[in-house]
Amino acid sequence: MPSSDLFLEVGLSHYLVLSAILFVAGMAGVLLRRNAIVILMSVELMLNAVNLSFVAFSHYMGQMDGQIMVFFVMTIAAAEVSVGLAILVSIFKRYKEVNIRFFEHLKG
Amino acid sequence: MILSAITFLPLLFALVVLLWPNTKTLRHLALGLSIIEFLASLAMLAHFDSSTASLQMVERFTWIERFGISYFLGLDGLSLWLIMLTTFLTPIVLLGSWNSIQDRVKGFLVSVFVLQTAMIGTFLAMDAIFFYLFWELSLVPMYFMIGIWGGQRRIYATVKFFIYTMLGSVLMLVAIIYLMFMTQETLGTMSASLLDFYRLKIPFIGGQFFTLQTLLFFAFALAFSIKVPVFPFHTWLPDAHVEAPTPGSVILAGVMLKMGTYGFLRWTIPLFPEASEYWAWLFMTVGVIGIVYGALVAMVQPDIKKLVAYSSVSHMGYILLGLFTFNQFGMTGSLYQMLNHGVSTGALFLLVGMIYERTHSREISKYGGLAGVLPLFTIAFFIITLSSIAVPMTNGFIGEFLILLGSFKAEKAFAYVAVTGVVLGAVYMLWMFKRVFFGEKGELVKDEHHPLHDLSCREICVLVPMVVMVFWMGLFPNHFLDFSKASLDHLVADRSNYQLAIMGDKAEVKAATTAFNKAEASQ
Amino acid sequence: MSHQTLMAILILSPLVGFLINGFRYKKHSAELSGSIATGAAVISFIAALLMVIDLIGLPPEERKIIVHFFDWIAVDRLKISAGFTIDQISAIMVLVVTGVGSLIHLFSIGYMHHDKGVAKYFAYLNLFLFNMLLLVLGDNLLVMFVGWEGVGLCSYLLIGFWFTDKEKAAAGMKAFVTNRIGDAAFLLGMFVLFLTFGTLNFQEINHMVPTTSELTWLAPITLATLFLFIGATGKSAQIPLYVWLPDAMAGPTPVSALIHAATMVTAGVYMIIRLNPLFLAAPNTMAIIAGIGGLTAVMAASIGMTQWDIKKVLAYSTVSQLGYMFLACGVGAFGAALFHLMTHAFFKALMFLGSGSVIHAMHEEQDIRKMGGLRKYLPYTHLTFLIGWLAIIGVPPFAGFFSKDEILWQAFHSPRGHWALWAMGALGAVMTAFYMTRLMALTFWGKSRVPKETHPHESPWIMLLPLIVLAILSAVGGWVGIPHVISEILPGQPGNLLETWLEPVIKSVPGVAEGDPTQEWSLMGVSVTLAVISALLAYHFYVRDPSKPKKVAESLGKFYELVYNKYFVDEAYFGWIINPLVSLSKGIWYYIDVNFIDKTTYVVADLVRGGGQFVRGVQNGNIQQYAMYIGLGVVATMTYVLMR
Amino acid sequence: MNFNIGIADLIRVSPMIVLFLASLIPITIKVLRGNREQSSEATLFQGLGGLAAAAILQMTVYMAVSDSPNPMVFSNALVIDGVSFWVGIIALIASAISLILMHDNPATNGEQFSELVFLTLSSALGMLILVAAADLLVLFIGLETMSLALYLMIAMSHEQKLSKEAAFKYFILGSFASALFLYGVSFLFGTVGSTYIPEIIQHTGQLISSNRLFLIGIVLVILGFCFKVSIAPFHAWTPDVYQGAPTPHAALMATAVKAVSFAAFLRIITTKSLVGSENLFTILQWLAVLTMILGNVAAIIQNNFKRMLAYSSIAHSGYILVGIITVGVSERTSFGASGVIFYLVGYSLMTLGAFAIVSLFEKDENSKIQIDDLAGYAKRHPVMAFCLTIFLLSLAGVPPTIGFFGKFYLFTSAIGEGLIWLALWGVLNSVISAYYYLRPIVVMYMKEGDIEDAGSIMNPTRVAILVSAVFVVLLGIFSGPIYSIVEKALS
Repeated sequence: MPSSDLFLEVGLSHYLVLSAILFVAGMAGVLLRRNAIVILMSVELMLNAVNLSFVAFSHYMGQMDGQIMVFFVMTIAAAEVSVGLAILVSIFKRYKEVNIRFFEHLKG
Repeated sequence: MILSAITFLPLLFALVVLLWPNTKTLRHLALGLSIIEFLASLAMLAHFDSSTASLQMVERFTWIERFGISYFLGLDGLSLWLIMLTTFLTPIVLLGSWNSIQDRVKGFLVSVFVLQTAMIGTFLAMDAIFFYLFWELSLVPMYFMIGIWGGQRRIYATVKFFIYTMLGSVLMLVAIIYLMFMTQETLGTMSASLLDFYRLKIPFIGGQFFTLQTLLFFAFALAFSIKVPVFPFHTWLPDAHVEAPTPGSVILAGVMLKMGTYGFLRWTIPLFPEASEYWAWLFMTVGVIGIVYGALVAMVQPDIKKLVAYSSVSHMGYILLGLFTFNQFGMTGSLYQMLNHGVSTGALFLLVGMIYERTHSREISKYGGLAGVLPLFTIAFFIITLSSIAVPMTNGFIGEFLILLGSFKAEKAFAYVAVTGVVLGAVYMLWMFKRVFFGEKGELVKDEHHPLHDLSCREICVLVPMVVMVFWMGLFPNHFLDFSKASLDHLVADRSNYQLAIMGDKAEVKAATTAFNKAEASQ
Repeated sequence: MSHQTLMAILILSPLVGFLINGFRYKKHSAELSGSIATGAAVISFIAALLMVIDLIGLPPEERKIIVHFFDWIAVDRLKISAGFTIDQISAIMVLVVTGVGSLIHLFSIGYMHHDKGVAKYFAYLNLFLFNMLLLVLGDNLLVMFVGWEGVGLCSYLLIGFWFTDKEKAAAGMKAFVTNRIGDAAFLLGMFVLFLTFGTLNFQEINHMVPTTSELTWLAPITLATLFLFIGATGKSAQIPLYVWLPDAMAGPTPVSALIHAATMVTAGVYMIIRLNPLFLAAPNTMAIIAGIGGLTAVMAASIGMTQWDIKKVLAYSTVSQLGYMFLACGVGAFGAALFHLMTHAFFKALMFLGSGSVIHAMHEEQDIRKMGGLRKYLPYTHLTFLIGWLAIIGVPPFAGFFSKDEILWQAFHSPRGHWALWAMGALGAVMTAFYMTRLMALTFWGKSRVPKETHPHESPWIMLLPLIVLAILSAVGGWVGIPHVISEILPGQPGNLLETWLEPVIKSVPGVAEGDPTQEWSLMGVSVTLAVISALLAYHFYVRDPSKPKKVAESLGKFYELVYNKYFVDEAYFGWIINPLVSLSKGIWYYIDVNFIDKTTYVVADLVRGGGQFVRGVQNGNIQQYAMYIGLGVVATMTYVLMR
Repeated sequence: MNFNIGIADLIRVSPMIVLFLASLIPITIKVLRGNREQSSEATLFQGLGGLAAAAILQMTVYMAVSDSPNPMVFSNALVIDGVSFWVGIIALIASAISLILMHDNPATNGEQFSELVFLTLSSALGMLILVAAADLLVLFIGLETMSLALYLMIAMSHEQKLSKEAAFKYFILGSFASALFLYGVSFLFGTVGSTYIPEIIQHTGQLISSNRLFLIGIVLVILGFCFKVSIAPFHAWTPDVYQGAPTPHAALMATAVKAVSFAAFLRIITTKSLVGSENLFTILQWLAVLTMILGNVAAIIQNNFKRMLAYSSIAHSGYILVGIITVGVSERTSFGASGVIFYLVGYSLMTLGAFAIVSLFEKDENSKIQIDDLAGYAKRHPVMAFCLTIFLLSLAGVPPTIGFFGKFYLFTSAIGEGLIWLALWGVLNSVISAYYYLRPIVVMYMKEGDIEDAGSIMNPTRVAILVSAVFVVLLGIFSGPIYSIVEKALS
């Protein structure tokens, strides 16, 4: 495959690379951001990257399974977010703080 | 049935003691039960057939079928006396600790009985995993005994004891498992039976460390060496002994150390004949080092109990030396010395405990002139001292003489060094004896507010059996050795291809006797 | 009575005595305890006598009574029975042991009368006798060894009898440990013998000894005999292990007489005589034995000349006399050694008991500088002591003369002998005469230097009786071994009785020639003359001119100091062996046990702990850090897996 | 595909259905009572009843299905086999015991106990799905059901500070790991074309060495499991969460959650699948060793009892990973796998016991139990102290307890496959572990103190502890038959 195709024709690998970039971006967010809510969002970003990769695979394999999986993942992600936010809210009530550097009482 | 009874009766007794409602009669009950156990072991002795080297009174049931592990108890001349020693010492220990253990008596008695089961099981189990089970189980009650009823640094001592011993034994476990797989390869089915292990031909290449037999040999030997303890693994011993309460020391020195030497005799040497032969120099060397080193260090101890503990190191060095001579004298001597050490060192610890009960000190320098105050105690201590330094007519002499003779026959150089132990043994024991019993009265002895009392009736009852054994074993060793002769003969003669038959099992008897006859003929 | 029963009575009677007295250890009655103990000893003596009479009844070649009680040890080829033999050698020995032993028991009743531990004392004494009998009668080396260690043990107990005195307890321990060194060598000797001959039985070994002599040093028989000899130096107080004997005088005096003069210390000599064919096969060992014996004889005698303690003088004298016996053994004169052993037992026991009597009279004073002129207070003691003195300095016809002369003659004449050995013996004899005369002079003769508050008194009859009996024996005991040169000129003399008696069991040195009577006479004359001159000199020094010794000592200067301080041997042993050993032990305990082995385990433990601390530091509570570990873990794993 | 959902399928999943329905009972009652708690005993009984019913049904279904040629449910979504049965039972029992602890623990029993029961049973439902899942997606759903319920349970504790932090940490890291796991699943899907596990395994042998994407996928999936079972370096959440969570929840996490995660792990790693990638095989071994060492050395210096148990549970994960690796390289799957299952049984029992004792000590929701606090316990409560001793010795692997036999089977299979060095590391680590397991024993028996536990004389926790202790010993001594049954079930 000539190298020009890389730019002209959008294929599976493009989607995969994009999903990888998104995933890494999400990971970076988890690793680097201090705000708990942003971290939560970064996790969601990672899950969405996964979704993208599912969809891409599904599409290029001509199979519907992957698309269905995305629904599941989205549902679960939603549940996760709700749980996460619930926890965050209860934490915020207690600490008045969402900076994760504040939660380092358990260690050692 | 009789072996199961001997092994598990104490466990039952432990339960009885646990459930016994009356705390006042607890000690009497325990003493009675331990005497019952002793009588049971006498019945076992009466049933013993000393004419054969085969396993007797065998009980064998499948336990864990998948791995060929069985409930396998068997008795022969190698284990007989060690079991007798265990059952003999237990009532004595209980009687000896009548007053010294005041706190949590029930727990203590339960520990003693559980420990007894574990020790007897170790000597009787003929299945590797079954053996290992008892071997490890024995740590627990002893751990509690030292840890709960011990002295100042008891926790340090007991944890050290536990960890050291466990460290040794886990490698043995790996080796056992490996051997089990070897049985699967050669015999078709997996088996943990010692008799099947004996059938294995384990590849050995002299001169290389990383050969199978050598590695397995060392895995077993390490476990036993730590238990014995062999120099340089001995440092747990003085700590454990010093901190342990008297009964703990007695059992530890009297029986538990023998588990190590018994392990060599039963497992290491016959299982790995070539490796044992090849590395014999190493074990004879550490044995000899143990003899001299233990004696020298014992000499300068300020604490009587520590002195006795180091003397144990020295004595166990003799036993190790004897085991690796691979001749009749050395091995017989070692087996005998195991019993001797059990009696004499056990008695020494009892005696030290008695004096400790009176003065609450074990520092040699605080004593002096005891002989004038406690004549009976002095006599008892002196007799046991004689046994410890192997004066003829006492038991110690027979063992030491045979071991030295055996080592002289096997390798003269070791005997030349080991014989210095004869002198050094006298030096450290008598020097201690002199400082404690002779001379002017020491600060503890002349304290007028607390006049010391000579041995009570109970203490006399504790010591008399020991003293009787000292002379009985010294004057009539054949009464004891005749029972073990066949087994030892078999081990020495047929060591390179050691097989053990089960008495009454026809096919096995035949196989073993042909092997035996062959060895006889070649000799 | 069968021999079995007699033997049992002979051996067990003292044991029974021991047990009886042992169980009444708190009792104070010297009469009762002493009677029990003495009775036991006497019963033994009678039983021994009966057996010896039976023995005499047998034809010379078959003179052997073997009694076998039970199998003691039976392991493989090692078959040791509790068997006992009375033959020509042990017959003499057993009579000496039980006979002299009985007398000393008797003496002890008087001597220990006021001691509180009298029952204990007699128990020990009986126990000693029992062990000595095992030693003497045992028909194999191992049974002998039982007695051998047993007498050492009793010696320990009796030396430290007054245990409240630290010095005395220490002396006991010194004796035991020194003996133990010898015993360890004895064990090695037994091992060599067993591996060579496959047996430890005396008869069998002596039968199996090859007729040819071994010439190399490491040959089995030479090695075995050397080890056994080292054992003997321990028990019989020879160089280099003699140091315990002078200290052993801390024990009660009768004990010194019994154990440290008459019986136990001669065990080494006895053992060599018992194994004479074996030793004969090892000429190298023999040479060493002779050399050590001669050297000890001279050295101990020289120390004896300078000591002030009455018992110490006798102790060194004993060492010196034992040297003679070894000298005799070394030159192959086993008969002479046994002869001297016997006569020495008589006169040295006599002198020790005599000194006991003196000490008793002087209220436990042992320093001869505080005595003098005791002759008038202690007439009987003096008289008996005088006989002992004559015997030891070798004045004919007292016992010592014959035996010592025999030894000197053999040292010169035997093929294994040498003029130098004779010279050493003669020098020893001269010194013996000197210090013994000195002892007599300072104690009994001259002016009294007794402190005013002391009132010496003669001992009771119970103590005098043994003295008298022993004095008679010292006087006439030598007549059983009159040398040929003398017996030839005496009419109606049966010749050398002892030599005839011992003939079947003592092997003679190969190549021994008939002695030249003229030579023998002249040597005899020389030694006796020299001894008499020396004795007269001592008399002059200490009775006539008491200021002289000091001057002589001063003129000798450093040399006198050296001898007076016993050549500093004790100090050397302490400084060079014992103290370094103790320091070494402390060192290895501290450096190897505590600081190396334990520390190593601590290092491992610290390592584990350090690892724990590290993990604790890593586990810092920060979620992002944790997520980072996960991320890093994923990346690392992925990299490694994809790398392949 | 044929989506025929028959009555048979419904029967086969009846344990889950029952569990789901049962989980609703207490909370429904609470709603019906006007948001007032009924008595906590009643709630507890309802919860336990649900778990018991599920367990009975599980057993019945297993009996009925185990011989049938097609053990699949819902057209290959779930599978009923030995692993799902045994681990499911472990999970149910562990949940039941945890429920008992929750009832007795001040941090969990109170206002919202009904909700807690609901969550616990939901979590158990997730576990049942997880162990039975034959499809990665179903597996993921089970995993999330279980985890989400747990996050909430932890956050619901009456203890206000640490538990919130623990829940938060667990949640963030759990989601993070879920994302990683799911990402891996997507790759597997992309390369194999299906998320059906047997199909993936079928392709493994060929794809693992030829397709990098597949390799990345499988590694991510495996590491996702490693997170759940706290294999170092993915373990970091474990100590914090176990310590911060109320003790009953910690018990649940340390036992049931770990057991089901390992069971799911087992499904991925089966016959010879790892042999294709030597490096994966190697690195897993190193992870196992690292986990054992890290868990043990860190446990040695802990003072907080729960934290010590948390590190010890990490170390145990290391041991079990040895078993998992053995399965991966073995031709006889059932041999190693039954070792793992047996170990899980034993480990769950003894860890539950240990946590139960800790829970017994907690007087109020803010209690922090240090090891040194146990001083003198043996004098006050000899029976309880003795039970704890049994649990700890079992954890240390002293015979004849189940802990010893668990290790024995695990290491035996490892040695059988030639992984001797792993076995050596394992046994050496158990020596290190003995040191810290002995510490509470030392404190209880050998030091003076007057601690009093919070429980009444005969409360359910005590009963649970006693029963566990008895089983720890009995199952140890009679481990042979059980092992054989497990092995038979797996083959």
